[in-house]
Amino acid sequence: MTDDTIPSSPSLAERRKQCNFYYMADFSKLHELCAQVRRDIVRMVFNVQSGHPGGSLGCAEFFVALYGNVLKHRPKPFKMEGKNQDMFFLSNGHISPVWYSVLARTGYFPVAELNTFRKLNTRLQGHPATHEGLPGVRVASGSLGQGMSAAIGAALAKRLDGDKRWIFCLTGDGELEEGQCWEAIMFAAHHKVDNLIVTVDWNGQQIDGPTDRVMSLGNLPAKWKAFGWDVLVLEQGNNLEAVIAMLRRAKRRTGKGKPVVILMKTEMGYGVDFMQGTHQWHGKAPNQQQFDSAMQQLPVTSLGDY
Amino acid sequence: MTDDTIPSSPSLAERRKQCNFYYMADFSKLHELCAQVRRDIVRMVFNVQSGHPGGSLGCAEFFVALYGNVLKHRPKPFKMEGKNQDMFFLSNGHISPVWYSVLARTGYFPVAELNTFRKLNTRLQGHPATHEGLPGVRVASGSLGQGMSAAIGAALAKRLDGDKRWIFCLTGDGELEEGQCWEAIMFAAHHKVDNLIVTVDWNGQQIDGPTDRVMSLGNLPAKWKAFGWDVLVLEQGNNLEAVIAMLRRAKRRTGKGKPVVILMKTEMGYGVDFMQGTHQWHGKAPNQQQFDSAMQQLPVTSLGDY
Amino acid sequence: MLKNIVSSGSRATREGFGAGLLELGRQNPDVVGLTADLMESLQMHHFQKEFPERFFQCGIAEANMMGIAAGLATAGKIPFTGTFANFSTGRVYDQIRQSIAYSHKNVKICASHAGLTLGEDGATHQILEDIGMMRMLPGMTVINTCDFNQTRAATIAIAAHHGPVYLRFGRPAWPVFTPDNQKFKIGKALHLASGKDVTIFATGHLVWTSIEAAKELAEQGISCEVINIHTIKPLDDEAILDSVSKTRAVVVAEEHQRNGGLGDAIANLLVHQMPVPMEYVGVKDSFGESGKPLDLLDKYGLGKKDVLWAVKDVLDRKK
Amino acid sequence: MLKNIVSSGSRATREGFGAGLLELGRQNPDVVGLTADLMESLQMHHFQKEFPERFFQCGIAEANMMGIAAGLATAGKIPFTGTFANFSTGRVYDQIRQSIAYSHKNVKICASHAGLTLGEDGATHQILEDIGMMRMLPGMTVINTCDFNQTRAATIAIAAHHGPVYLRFGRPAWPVFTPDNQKFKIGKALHLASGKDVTIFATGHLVWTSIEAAKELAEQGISCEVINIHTIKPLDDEAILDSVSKTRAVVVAEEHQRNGGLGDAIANLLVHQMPVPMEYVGVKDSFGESGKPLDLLDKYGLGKKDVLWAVKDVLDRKK
Ligand SMILES: Cc1ncc(C[n+]2csc(CCOP(=O)(O)OP(=O)(O)O)c2C)c(N)n1
Ligand SMILES: Cc1ncc(C[n+]2csc(CCOP(=O)(O)OP(=O)(O)O)c2C)c(N)n1
Ligand SMILES: [Mg+2]
Ligand SMILES: [Mg+2]
Repeated sequence: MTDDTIPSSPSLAERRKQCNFYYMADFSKLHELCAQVRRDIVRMVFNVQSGHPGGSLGCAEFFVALYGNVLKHRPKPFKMEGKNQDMFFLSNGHISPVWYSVLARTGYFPVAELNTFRKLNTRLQGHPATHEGLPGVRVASGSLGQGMSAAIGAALAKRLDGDKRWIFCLTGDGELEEGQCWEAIMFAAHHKVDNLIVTVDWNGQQIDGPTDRVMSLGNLPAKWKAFGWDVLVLEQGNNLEAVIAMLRRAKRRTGKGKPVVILMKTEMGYGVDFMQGTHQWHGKAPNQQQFDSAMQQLPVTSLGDY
Repeated sequence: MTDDTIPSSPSLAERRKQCNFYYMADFSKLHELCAQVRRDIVRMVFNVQSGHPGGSLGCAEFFVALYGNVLKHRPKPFKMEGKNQDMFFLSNGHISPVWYSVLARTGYFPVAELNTFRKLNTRLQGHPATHEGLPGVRVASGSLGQGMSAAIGAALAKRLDGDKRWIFCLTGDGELEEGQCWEAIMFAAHHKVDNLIVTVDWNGQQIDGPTDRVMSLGNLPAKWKAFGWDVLVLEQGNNLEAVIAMLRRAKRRTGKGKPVVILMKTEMGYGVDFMQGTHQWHGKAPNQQQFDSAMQQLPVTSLGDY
Repeated sequence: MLKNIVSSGSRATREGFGAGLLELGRQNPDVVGLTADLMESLQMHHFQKEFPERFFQCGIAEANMMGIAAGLATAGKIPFTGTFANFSTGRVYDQIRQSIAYSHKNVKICASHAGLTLGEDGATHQILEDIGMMRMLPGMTVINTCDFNQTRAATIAIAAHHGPVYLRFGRPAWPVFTPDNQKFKIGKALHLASGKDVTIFATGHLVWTSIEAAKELAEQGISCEVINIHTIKPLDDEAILDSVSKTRAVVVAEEHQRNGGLGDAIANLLVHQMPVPMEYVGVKDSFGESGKPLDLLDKYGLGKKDVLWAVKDVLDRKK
Repeated sequence: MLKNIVSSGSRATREGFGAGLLELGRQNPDVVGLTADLMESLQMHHFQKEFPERFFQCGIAEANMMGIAAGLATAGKIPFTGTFANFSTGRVYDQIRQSIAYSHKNVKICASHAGLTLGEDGATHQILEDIGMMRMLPGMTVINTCDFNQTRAATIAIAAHHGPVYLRFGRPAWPVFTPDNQKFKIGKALHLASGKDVTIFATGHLVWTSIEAAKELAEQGISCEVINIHTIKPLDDEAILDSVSKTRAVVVAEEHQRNGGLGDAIANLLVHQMPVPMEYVGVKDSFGESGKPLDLLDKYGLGKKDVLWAVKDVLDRKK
């Protein structure tokens, strides 16, 4: 039995726990974590009246699936070099709220620290940074287009070291308009970086509007295929089981000479009706009334607010 | 009868001449120009023991076809803004020798000035520049990856002005590894820049070796198609008639909502046996003995050396 | 004189840019706008709404935007590019260098969200090196405006100047204190207050901070000359030397690294012409961080208190 | 002392880099190399041949190369990137800033063909702003070596230093005059000759030029202190102030714009600590052009004669 199998095996959970790896086998718990992460996101952004709720909400399932179930990772002590662990790189750094929430709730740092998001002297910078030593972050992001390159570098290092674990990376879809992304995409295919799984948050939105209107990505699967990648399309990026299944499928597709990409359709703002399916909430904080409405839609969980 | 028809009409030649546009109807003259341009290239590079003969030689037919026959252009007085003229942008600026030779020999500046190539105080800089006021150059190039963007900007301006002429641009194939190229390619498709014809010098070579080994472009037509361009492949980029026919065909494909690209297969170093089909002569000057051998292979023409 | 400089309320400098660009659009049909998925942040939506066909959305592709601007300029347009200061400079330095500066293109690179006052987005966005980069480029005009009115006026003025321009402004609402009908003269330092003990040269947001500091110093009997260096390149050497020959002590205040910016530009001039004691108010070789604009200015040594200290330090050394 | 400084022949600084990298490859299995289609220009083919699996060809994609280097460093490797100085800095400034400098990555950015001495390729390649850009980055170590031996030694030394480094060198064969078995100490200025009238601070190729000028000046009875500032950041403040407190007149010589480079770094220090007359030997706010290296240095005011004039000018002002 490998960790690619669904449903997950309790024995694997046990094994991982013993080595101090994080692993959550219980799907109902993962669902609850999703719900709590959404509350965290909205509360964090509301709290400082700044930050990016839209993309964050849309990627809650992805992060919970990854950190809760798919990734082999040891939150404590956090090791920058990640030897014999899976490593994750967030390229679209503006969706830091969802990452911070999931990092905190999987044990990287105290959940209470979420309260410091974007405030002076915080480790939870507006965009993820290593500068203040926040556990879980390996390369700063925020200026778009750079994360895939770093992920590839880490993947090459693992290959050199004979380390069989995986590198994961998330990028935005608007972010793919940056040329550096295509440099990285070309490089990974040429160098057969096949221990790498990139996911694109294919929400069809960016700051100035729908991606199709701002700068169309056209036939996105065709683009990645033409660049030599193994392309998986996930229609239900806000369905936790579907995300987990897809991430596992992607892992099985690695090691075959091609980098793997998951084009993951999500809905920006998912879970808060007035934020959903529009670019308007890319980087805007709710006011008190909107916040109250959002909190009503996102039920309290047993995990508790920070 | 339009200027897209082959063989070319003497009356068009006459009409163009009267308006002081450059036009060469006689194919035997165009062939002779190709031969002379090759001599110019090798002599220029030999003369200063620096410069890029390989890519230059491979693109002789393209430049002669363009400036001799396809482009509607007025060499004198050279107008930076190029209103009601076709405009050309060279992105892979290192192949300046072939451009300079053709510019000089179509009347942009004195042929004798080719002798100043890469020498102190010259207008014929190692890489094409506007800084010294060389007629024919509109944007400097040399740092790769930038020319297509400039060409698109000029195409947008023509569209704004209701100017029906065309924008042409040449890029290297190795150059397509620069991410900025893919930004430009994406932009042109999104904005339906359909008065633009980009040609790729698909010689399969770059500095460190064959492109396939250095950083493979994979299925290049598929890449451009996936990015929404109308793709033409020219197998015989060193056949003058084929290049002219293809450029005319490309013009007929414009105006239909898609930018047009010609993937033009050429042979680096074409015309000089020991330079041909290898990356070794990308940016190397021949020694005396090699020069003599090249001069023997490239017969004197009635146009005369500079 | 200092007392007469008062704020008539607060507005963001970037709004001045938006207003100026709209006016320009009405005046000059050759003016075109470009953005890289930051249209409203740059306040370019006013222009876009009125002149949609003259506005080009480039998506998140700043390098390409600079090249396209160069191409538009080649064909006679006057392109105004708009994105954050970080993505207007460091992201695209080589493109600006070759396709715009070296090629003498009439492109106006308009950059918002410069410096620490960007606030919560943090260090990845808080460029503190952009003035330094742009002033190294031969032929580049470098302007950093101090309030809404000046930014509006500068936006209009740069369209009439042929050649590449870097126009830097910021994100937050900021005191407005310059006249609303001003003419902006590129390269002409603005003498705000006369004094005899020290000259404070300030640029951008820190002009207001310096005025406030100078007012406080005046009460303490220290007489400051305050000069607004809105144009960092070309630098108004004459105005600077005139003032320094009188005060013989200099403080430079800018929302920028102490390395490479206006401070170094003035130091460069003074060591050649008139070496005198100088102090810098600027970020001390560090990255910024998330926080509120004023808190950040305070933490990183760019507050009123820091101007006060710098003046006192330099006066100590003058003795 | 000056007389003892003689050249033992000419070799390119970039060859020193190639030799140093090969040695490093043998010493330290964590050292990896990257290039962007300029392997031999950077002389990295020696390393590549011996350690093919530790060498990554990135193609013509410098931005991606910098990010990949950051990723390799994250996982514990010591990446040495190699491309021309222009494409090592301006082309990728934002990538270096965010993924390397701000992220504290142990990446060595190794840059050849810096400055005018690149020669015939001309201005698009002749970066004269790279030192200025890199010294503005917090946490960046900036080194510009003067000859083959020093470049070799510096290459080896920076692998032992944890943190991002910008190592700048050049294209042409250049006089070799530093010891071939030297230890390179980052941040430690090298005192080459004692003098009392003026201090010449020089970096890179212009160290040799300055030595030659100082020799000629010695014959004219002018006593120059010559100091090799191979490390521009962190600057050896102590060594600089020590010397200046004695000579009280300064010339800075560098193959760089006069704006933003070593000259401004030293001016910045001196206006704060010890304002004295200074002259710069550097490019006067212009682009370069095609030509032979020595002709270019001559035309753009970076020759021996220019150091002589600068010394005389500053001595005039010292009086
Ligand atoms: C290089 C760069 N350019 C511009 C920005 C400003 N910016 C931040 S997020 C964003 C939109 C990103 O779109 P996408 O990747 O689709 O993310 P989403 O809006 O879907 O969360 C932009 C333009 C940036 N951060 N970096
Ligand atoms: C941005 C940039 N990176 C690197 C170089 C150095 N360089 C000059 S030509 C060249 C190879 C170009 O390959 P290609 O476009 O295929 O041209 P060809 O060799 O076929 O003429 C390189 C890497 C450059 N000029 N610009
Ligand atoms: Mg999106
Ligand atoms: Mg090629």
